Amino acid sequence: MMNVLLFASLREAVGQETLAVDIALPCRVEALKQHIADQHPSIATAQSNQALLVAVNQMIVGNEHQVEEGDEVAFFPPVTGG
Amino acid sequence: MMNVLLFASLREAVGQETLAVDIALPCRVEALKQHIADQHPSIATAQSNQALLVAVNQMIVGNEHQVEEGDEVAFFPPVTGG
Amino acid sequence: MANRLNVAHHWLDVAEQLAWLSEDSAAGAVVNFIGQVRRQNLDDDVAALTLEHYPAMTKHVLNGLIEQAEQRWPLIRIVIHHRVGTLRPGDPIVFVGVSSAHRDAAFDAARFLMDKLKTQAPFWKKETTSDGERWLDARSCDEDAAASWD
Amino acid sequence: MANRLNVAHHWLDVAEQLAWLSEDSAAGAVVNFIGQVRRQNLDDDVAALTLEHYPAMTKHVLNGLIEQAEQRWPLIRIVIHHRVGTLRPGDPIVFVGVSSAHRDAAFDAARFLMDKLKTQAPFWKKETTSDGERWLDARSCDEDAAASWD
Repeated sequence: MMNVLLFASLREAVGQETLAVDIALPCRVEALKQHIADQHPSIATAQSNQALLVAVNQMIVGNEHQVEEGDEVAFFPPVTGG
Repeated sequence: MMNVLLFASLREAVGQETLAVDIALPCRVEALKQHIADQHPSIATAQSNQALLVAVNQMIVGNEHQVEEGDEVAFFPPVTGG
Repeated sequence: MANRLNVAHHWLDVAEQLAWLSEDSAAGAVVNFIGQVRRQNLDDDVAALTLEHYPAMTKHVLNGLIEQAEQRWPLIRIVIHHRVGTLRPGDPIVFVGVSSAHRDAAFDAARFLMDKLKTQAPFWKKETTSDGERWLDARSCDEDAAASWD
Repeated sequence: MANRLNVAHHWLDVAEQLAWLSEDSAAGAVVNFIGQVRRQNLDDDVAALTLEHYPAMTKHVLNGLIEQAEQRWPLIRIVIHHRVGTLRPGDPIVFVGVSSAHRDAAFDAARFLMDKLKTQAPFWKKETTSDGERWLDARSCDEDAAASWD
């Protein structure tokens, strides 16, 4: 089990700040995205629109990145600050 | 007769704020420069160092520009504001 | 190099920041940027703008951008102040200020910090208009501006 | 478009200028530049810097630059304030501020105005150091920066 933090429109679309995910670790970011998208259509939509970013330990990472036990993982849309 | 305004290092080198120049108008800027350089070595030096700018009626002009009766003419070194 | 980095609900005393940026004896140039809430966006009147962020990550990213700027240009001081929470039209959102000996480095670094902040720092804007609320989309021109530094 | 242009012995209230630049409802970005007297130049301690100008021409040139900037970018407000007379190390010399809807135009225009002012506006600097007085030379990098906009 691991937790994924959600922000902004993704948090609102899913209706939760944190998703508890039942997936075996370590796993690739791509597998984690797919796993969550299967259960949450809004994540699937964001992903297909290339509007889903993933940060592991506060750094944006690509699909190949390996998620380890104890990592802080967050899903969010493209950023719009400044 | 016409007057040429001098600024900054040229004013100090010549020792005057204004030069009275006895030249027939209209004349080209190049001729005016040569005329003044013949009498003031510091103007000749600035000219040979490409460190002499000429403004006619508050606009920097090139050697081909024609100076007319009543024009305001100024000689000065490259600018260093800001 | 010294820097000030803040993410906060409040705005800051801009004159005090400018004084701090310029007080080093080697500083010849100070460039600063202020971004503020426009009164109109996409042809709608904006009633409010709410900024959310990912606190643990925000400072991490902004500190990384400050380090990159320091490595690229001979800078003296940097200030980044970004607001979060609910703001009104005309309210300032972000202050980025840089001092350097000469203007080229100060201009480049201030623009670099803004371009990168726009695409890398985890802030999100939600606009309230008479039509309701909407999350703002990222602009592709911001991606292009950020990529121009790579 | 509105603008403020001043050449004067005194400095200005920077916070007031920033407030004026940002008060238009369409303004989303304000960029400003401050140039100041460095304490050291060419390895000598600077005791004073005296700025001379050609008054009849200065405003003419600066107004022309403001017009060019307006034609090139969608600007909202512009401030140019340049000091003349004798200044001390750390004293501000020039303030250039620009507001626009978006940051790209504001950054470009502020830098354009500074680059062109440096090579076209008739100001001259004379530095006083322990070695005496010297007129500063124009820098070729300033010529290059100005030419990059043509």
